[in-house]
Amino acid sequence: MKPDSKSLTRLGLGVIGLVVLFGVWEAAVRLGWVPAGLLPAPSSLGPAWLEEVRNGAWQAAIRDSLTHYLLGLVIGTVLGALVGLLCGAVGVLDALLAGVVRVLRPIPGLAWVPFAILWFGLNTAGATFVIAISVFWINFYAAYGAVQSIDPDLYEVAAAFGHGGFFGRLTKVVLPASAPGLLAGLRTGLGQAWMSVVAAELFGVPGIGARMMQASSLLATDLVVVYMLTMALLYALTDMLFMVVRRRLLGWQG
Amino acid sequence: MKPDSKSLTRLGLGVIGLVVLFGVWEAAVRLGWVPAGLLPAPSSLGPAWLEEVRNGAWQAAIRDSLTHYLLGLVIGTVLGALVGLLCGAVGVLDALLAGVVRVLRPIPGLAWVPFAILWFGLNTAGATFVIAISVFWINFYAAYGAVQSIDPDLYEVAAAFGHGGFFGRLTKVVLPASAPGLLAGLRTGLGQAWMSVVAAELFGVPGIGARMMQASSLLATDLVVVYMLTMALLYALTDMLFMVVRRRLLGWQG
Amino acid sequence: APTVRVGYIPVLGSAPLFVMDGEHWLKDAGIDMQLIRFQSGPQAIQALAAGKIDAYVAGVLPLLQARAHGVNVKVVASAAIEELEVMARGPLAEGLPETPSQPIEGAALKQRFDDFARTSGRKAKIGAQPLGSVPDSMLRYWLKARNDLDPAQTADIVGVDLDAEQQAFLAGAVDAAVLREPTLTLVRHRLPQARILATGHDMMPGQPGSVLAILNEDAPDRAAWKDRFLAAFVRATDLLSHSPDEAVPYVRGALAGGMLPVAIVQESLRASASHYVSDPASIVESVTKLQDFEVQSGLLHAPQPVADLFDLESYRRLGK
Amino acid sequence: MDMAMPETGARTGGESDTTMVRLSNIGLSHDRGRSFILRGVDLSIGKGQFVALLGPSGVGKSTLLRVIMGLTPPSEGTVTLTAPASPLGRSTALVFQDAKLMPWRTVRQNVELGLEGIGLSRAERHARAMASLELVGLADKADRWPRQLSGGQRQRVGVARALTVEPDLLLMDEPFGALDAITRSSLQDELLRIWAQTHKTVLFVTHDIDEALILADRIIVLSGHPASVRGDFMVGPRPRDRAAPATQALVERLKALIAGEPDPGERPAYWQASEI
Amino acid sequence: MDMAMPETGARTGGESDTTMVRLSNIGLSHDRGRSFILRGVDLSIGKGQFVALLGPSGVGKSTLLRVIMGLTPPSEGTVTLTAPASPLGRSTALVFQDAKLMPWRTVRQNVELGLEGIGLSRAERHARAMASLELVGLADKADRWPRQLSGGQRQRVGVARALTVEPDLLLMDEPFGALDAITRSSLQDELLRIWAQTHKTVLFVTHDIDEALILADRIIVLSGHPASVRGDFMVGPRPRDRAAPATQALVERLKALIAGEPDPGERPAYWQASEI
Ligand SMILES: Nc1ncnc2c1ncn2[C@@H]1O[C@H](COP(=O)(O)OP(=O)(O)OP(=O)(O)O)[C@@H](O)[C@H]1O
Ligand SMILES: Nc1ncnc2c1ncn2[C@@H]1O[C@H](COP(=O)(O)OP(=O)(O)OP(=O)(O)O)[C@@H](O)[C@H]1O
Ligand SMILES: O=[N+]([O-])[O-]
Ligand SMILES: [Mg+2]
Ligand SMILES: [Mg+2]
Repeated sequence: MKPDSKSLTRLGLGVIGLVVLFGVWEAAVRLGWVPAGLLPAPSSLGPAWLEEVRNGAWQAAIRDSLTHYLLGLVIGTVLGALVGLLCGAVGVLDALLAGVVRVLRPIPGLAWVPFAILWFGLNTAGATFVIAISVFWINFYAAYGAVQSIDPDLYEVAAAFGHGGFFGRLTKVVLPASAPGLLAGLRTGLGQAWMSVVAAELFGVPGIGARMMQASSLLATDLVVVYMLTMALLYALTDMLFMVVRRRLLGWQG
Repeated sequence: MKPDSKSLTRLGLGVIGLVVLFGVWEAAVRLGWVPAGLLPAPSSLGPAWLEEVRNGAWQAAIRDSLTHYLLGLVIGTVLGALVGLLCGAVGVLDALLAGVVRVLRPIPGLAWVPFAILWFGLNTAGATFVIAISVFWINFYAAYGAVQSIDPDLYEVAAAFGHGGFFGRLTKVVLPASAPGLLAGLRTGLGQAWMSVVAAELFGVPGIGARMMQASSLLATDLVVVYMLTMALLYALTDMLFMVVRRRLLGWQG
Repeated sequence: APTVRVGYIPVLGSAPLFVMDGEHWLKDAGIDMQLIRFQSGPQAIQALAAGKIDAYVAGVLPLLQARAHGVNVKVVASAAIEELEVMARGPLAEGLPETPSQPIEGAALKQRFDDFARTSGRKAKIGAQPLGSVPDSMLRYWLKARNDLDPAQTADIVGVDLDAEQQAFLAGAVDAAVLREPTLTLVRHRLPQARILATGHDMMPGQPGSVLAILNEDAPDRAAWKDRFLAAFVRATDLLSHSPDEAVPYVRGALAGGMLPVAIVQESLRASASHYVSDPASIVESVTKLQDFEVQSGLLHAPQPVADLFDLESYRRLGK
Repeated sequence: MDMAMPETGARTGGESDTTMVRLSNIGLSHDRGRSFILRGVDLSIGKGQFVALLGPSGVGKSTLLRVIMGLTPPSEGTVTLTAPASPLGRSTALVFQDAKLMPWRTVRQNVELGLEGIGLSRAERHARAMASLELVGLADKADRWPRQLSGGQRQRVGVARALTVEPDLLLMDEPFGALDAITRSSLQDELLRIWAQTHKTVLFVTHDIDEALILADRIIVLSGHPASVRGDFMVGPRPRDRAAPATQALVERLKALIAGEPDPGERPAYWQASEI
Repeated sequence: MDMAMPETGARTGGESDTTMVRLSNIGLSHDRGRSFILRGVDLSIGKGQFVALLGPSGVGKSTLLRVIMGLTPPSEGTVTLTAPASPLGRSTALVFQDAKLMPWRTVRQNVELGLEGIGLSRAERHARAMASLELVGLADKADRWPRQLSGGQRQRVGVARALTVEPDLLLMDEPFGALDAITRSSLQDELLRIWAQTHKTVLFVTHDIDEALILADRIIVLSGHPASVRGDFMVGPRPRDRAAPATQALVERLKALIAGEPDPGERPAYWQASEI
C-alpha cells in the first residue's frame, strides 16, 4: 500500500464516521427521538449560520475566542508542562508542592472566576486565566507522569557522557524522553481549552462561548449548534496541525 | 537514608508547602490585599464548618457528591481508557472515529447539561453523565497516547510467543505497556472529576458543588471555601489511595 | 399523590414555594412537590422545553423566548414585582443617600454618568445577567425607555452569571450592578458604602419579576393539582407580604440552605414584603412593554401575543 | 499438507516430510524496493537439522530470522514452514538477539509468556518455567524484575523463554553472545542434549565460528550486499577436532566468505563429514 | 592532589602520578546490606594500563564499572580517580554492555552526546563524530535512527560514542560481544592503535579469554559471591602466541578462577611477561 492510498483510506473512513454521526443526528430529529426545540437537525443549520456570517458576528466571535484560546492554551501548557517536569524531576520540589497541588487541583474553573475577576477584571485576561488553569493541570499531570516513567538507564547514559547535572539531565534526557507523554498531554489540552472557552466567557468577555450562552438563553438552539460545530471545526484544525508537528517531533518512534 | 526517614522528609516538606500556602492566604486577607468579603481568612473558617457539620449538611453533601464522583469517574475512566486503547491499537477504528472525535471533543460540559437533562433527567444520572464526559476525554487521550508510544519490539516478542492475535497483543502488550500512561490519565481524571462536580451539580442535584454554588450566590464565601477545602481533602484522599495502587501496579519500574 | 416538579432560581421571588412547603399546605392538599434549583431563568427554560419540570418560578421574560420556540407554558400567577434594583459603589455612588429618597432621573442621571466618565476616564461598568434575562432587559429599559439614555453610550453592560455579577461588584470590577434580594441586603452589609442608584420602582413601576408558570396547563394530568397548587402559592404570597417574619425559618432553611444569619434573612424579607403581588393581571401591561422593548432592540425574533402567555382565569377563579 | 504458493510475501504451510523451512528467492527491503537487505535468498532446512548461520555484522542475519518467524513479511519470495498450522504458534520459538524481556514481568513470568493460552494450568506453567530457568542457572532469580539482571542473565532468560515452549523449530539469534566461556559451554552442552533428545530443528545465528563448529550439522554463511547465501557446508560428527587440518581449512573458507572474499578452497558444494 | 578519604562511598580526586583508578575495599549491596554483589574489592590501575576484566556471567563486572564511573555509589569503600575534577567529566567514558543509545537521536547525534557542552562548535562535533563512526565502519549509517540498526551496529555506535570524547580513562563493558570475528578483530586493532598512540587507560570487560590475551597488559578475574578480585596477572608483550605452553597454562588458570575453583598454578602473584 502506498502512503497516499493509505492516508486516503484513513480519510475515507473518517468521512464515513462523520456521515454516520450526522445521519443518526438528522434521523433522531426527524423521527422525533429528540423533543423539538432541544436540538435542530443538521440540515436546518445553514440559514442560521449564513445569517451570523452576514452580520459579522461569526467572524468576530471566532477572532475573539481564538485569542483567549491560544493565549490560555500557550500559558497553561507551558506552565503546566514546566511545573510538571520540574516536580517529576526534582524530588524536593515534588515533596514541597505535594500538599499544595492537592489543595489547588480540585478547584473548579467556575470557582476560579472570582479570582480571575479580582486579579484581571472582567476582560480577556480573566478569560485567558480560566482557560489556562484547565489546561495547566492536564499538562502538569501528563508531564509529571511522563517524567516518572523515563527509563532510569537513560540518566546513566547522560551522566556517563558529562550530562549528570540538573541541566544536562533536563535537556538530554527529561525533555526528549518525556516528549511523547508531553505531546499526549498537549493534545488533551487542545480539546480541554475549547471546552473551557465557554466557562471562560461566562464573565462577559465576547467570543464563541459568550455567543453560545447568549443563544442558549434565547433558546436559539440552531445558533448554539452552529457555534458548537464552529468549535469542532477550529478544534479539528488545531488538532490536525498538532498531528503534523507531532509526527515531525516523534519521527524516531517510526 | 532509611525508607521511613525518607518518606518522613517528604511528608515534612509537604507540610511546609501547605503552611506557606495557608500563611500567604491568611496574610493576604489580614493585610487587605484581597477585598473584604471576597475571600475569608483560613483562620475564620472553623465556625462555619462546625455549623455545617452540626446541621448535617456537610455529611450529606459529601455523601451525595461522592456518589456522583465515583460513578462518573469509573464510567468515564473505563469507557475513555477502553475507547482510547482500541483507537490506539486498531487503525481502522481510529480512522473511522477520527472525525467524530473531533466534532464531539470540544463540546463543553455546560453544553452537555441539556442532553444530560434530556437523557437522564434532573437527577444523579445527569450529574454522573457530566462528570463522566469530562473524565472520558482525558482518559481517552492518555490511553491513545500511551498505546502510540509502545515500543514496537514488544509486539514482536508477543507475536513470537503465540500472542500475535488481537487479544494476545491487547492483554500481553498493550495493557501492561500502556499502564504508566493509563495511570497518568487516571490520575489527571481524579482531579478533573472533582473539578466537574460543580458543573455537574449546576442544575440542582444536591452535593458539594450545589452547596458551593448556593453559598456563592448568597455571598457566603466562608462556606464556599469550606467546601472547596472539603473537595481538596477528598481529592487528597483519593489521590493518595491512587498512589498506593500505582506503586503496586508499576513496581517493575523500580 | 401527584408529584409536581418545580424549577426555581435562588432569589427571594421564589420564597412562596418555601412557605407553601414549610407550612405543609401542599401536603394537606395531597400534593408532593419536588423543588429543582437552577442558576437562571434561561437555564430552567431548557428543562421546561425537555419536559423535565412541570412548573417554573423565575423571571417572566425567558418564558417569552420559550413560547416563541413553541413551548406551551402559561403564567398563572405573579410572585413579586419591582424586585430588581441598581446598586452602585465608588465614585458612581458618591453623594447618594443611605436610603433612597427620590429617584435620580433624566438629566441628573446623565450628569452622574458623565461625571464618572470624566473623572475616571472611562465609561461606567454595570453588571447584569446575559442578554435576554430580566436583569439585562430591565437595565436597558431603565436607561433607554425611562431616561432616554443610549445604553451603549452611557455604560458598558457586562452580562454575566449571577455569581460572577455579585463577585465582580464586590471586587470592584464593575461600578454598578442590577441586583435583587437577598443579595441587596447582603451587599449592604459587606459594602456599607454601596448605594441604591435606582429602586425597582424607579426602573419601571410595576416591574415584572418572578412568576409561577405551568407547562401544558390544560393537559389532563394537571387538573389533579393545578388549582390547589395555585391556591397555596397565592396564600404564601399573601403571607410574605403581610407577615414576612413568619417566613424567616422557611426561607432561611430552603432558599439559603441554613447558610445565612436569621437577621439577614429577616431584613431582606421585610424589605421585600411590599413586592409580593400575586395577581397576574397586574403585570400584563408591563410585560407587554418589555416585550415591545425586546423586539425593538432585536432580542426577540418571533413575538407571540402577550395575552397568550397569561392564564388570568385560574387566578380569578380563586375569588380574589 | 499445502503446496508452497509462489506469490510475493506468501507464507504457506507444509511441503515435505523432511523439510522444515523452505525459503525461495527471499528479498527484503525497508524502503519500498529502493535498496535491499536480503535478495535471492534460497534455503531449505531439513527436519531435525542443527544449522548455524554466520555472517558479518549488519548483513541481515536477524532480519532473516524475523522473516522465517513471520514477524516481517518478505518483500519478495516465499517462506514455507512445515507442520505448524499457525506460523506464530508454539511450534516455533525465537531467542531474540537482545533478549527483549517484558519489563513488567518477573523473570519467571517472562519465561511463561509462550506457555500462556495453550491450556496449561498455572501450576504446570510454573513448573515448566522453573525447569527452564534451572537449565540456564537462574532459578534463584525467578522473582526478579528484568532490570535487576546482568546482561548475560537477561540473555539466558531469553533462552529459557524459547526452550520452555518446546518448539519444533527453534530460532536462536546469538543467544550466548554475552556469556563467559564456562556458562556458554555448559549451555551449549544443554542445547545439544535437548536437540539430541527431541530432534528439534535449530537455526542458530552466531558470530563465533568455533561455536558453529561445536554445535552445528551444517553451517551457512550469509554475506554480500544485498545479502544472500554464499556458503553452505555440512559438518561431520561431533565432537570436532578444532586442530585438525580439515577443520582449519573450513575455518579459513568460512572467514573468507564472511569477509565477502571469494571462496579460497574450491571443494565440492558440500563439505563432507568424512573430511574433518 | 587530594588524599583518598577512607569514608564509605566517598569519591576523591587524585592520588599519585601513576595511579588512575584506586578502589579500596569496595562493597556493593542492592538491598541495604542484606546481601552484597561486590565486597572487599581492592584494585589499583596505573595510568596508561590496558586492563581486561574477566568473570562469570552475573558476577558484578558491569556493576564494578558503574561504581568506577560514579553511576552507582558504593555501599562501602572508596573510589579514587586521578586527574578528572568531575568524575562524570569527559575525562572518563563508558561503553555500556547493551549500547544504550538514545532512541530519539540519530546515530551521529548519539555519538555527539559526549561532545556537547564542552565548547565545541557544531562543525567540530560533527567532524569528530563522523571520524569515530568511520572508525567503527558506520559512517554511512550516520543519519539512521537506532531502531534501524542491527545489534552489532548498535554496539559499535556505543563504542564510537565513547571513543569520540577521547577520555583519559576508557571503561568498556563487553564492547565487541555481538560482533563477528572479522569486525571484532579490526576494532581490536583500532583500539590497540588508539591506546598505543594516546596512552589512555583502558578497563575492558570481556567474557572472552582470547580477547583479553590479545588486548590487555593485565588481566583481572572477578569471581565469587560476593565477588572480589581473585586473580591479577601481568601479561607479556604483544602479539601473544596463543599456542605457547605458558599462555595455555595461563588460560587454564583463568578458566579455573572464573569458575570459582582454586587457582591450579601456584605461581608468583604476578605472571611475568617473560614467562609467555
Ligand atoms: N537493581 C538490581 N537489584 C538487584 N540485583 C541486581 C540489580 N542489578 C544487578 N543485580 C545483580 O547484580 C549481579 C551483578 O550484575 P552485573 O550486571 O554487574 O553482572 P556482570 O558481571 O556484568 O554479568 P554479565 O557478564 O552477565 O553482564 C547480578 O547477579 C545481578 O542479578
Ligand atoms: N527498520 C530498519 N530500517 C532500515 N534498515 C534497517 C532496519 N532494520 C535493520 N536495518 C538494516 O538492515 C541490516 C541488517 O540488519 P540485521 O539486524 O538483520 O543484521 P544482523 O546480520 O543481525 O547484524 P548483527 O550481527 O549486527 O546483529 C542492517 O544493515 C541494518 O542497518
Ligand atoms: O430570572 N431570570 O434570570 O431571568
Ligand atoms: Mg542481528
Ligand atoms: Mg555485565
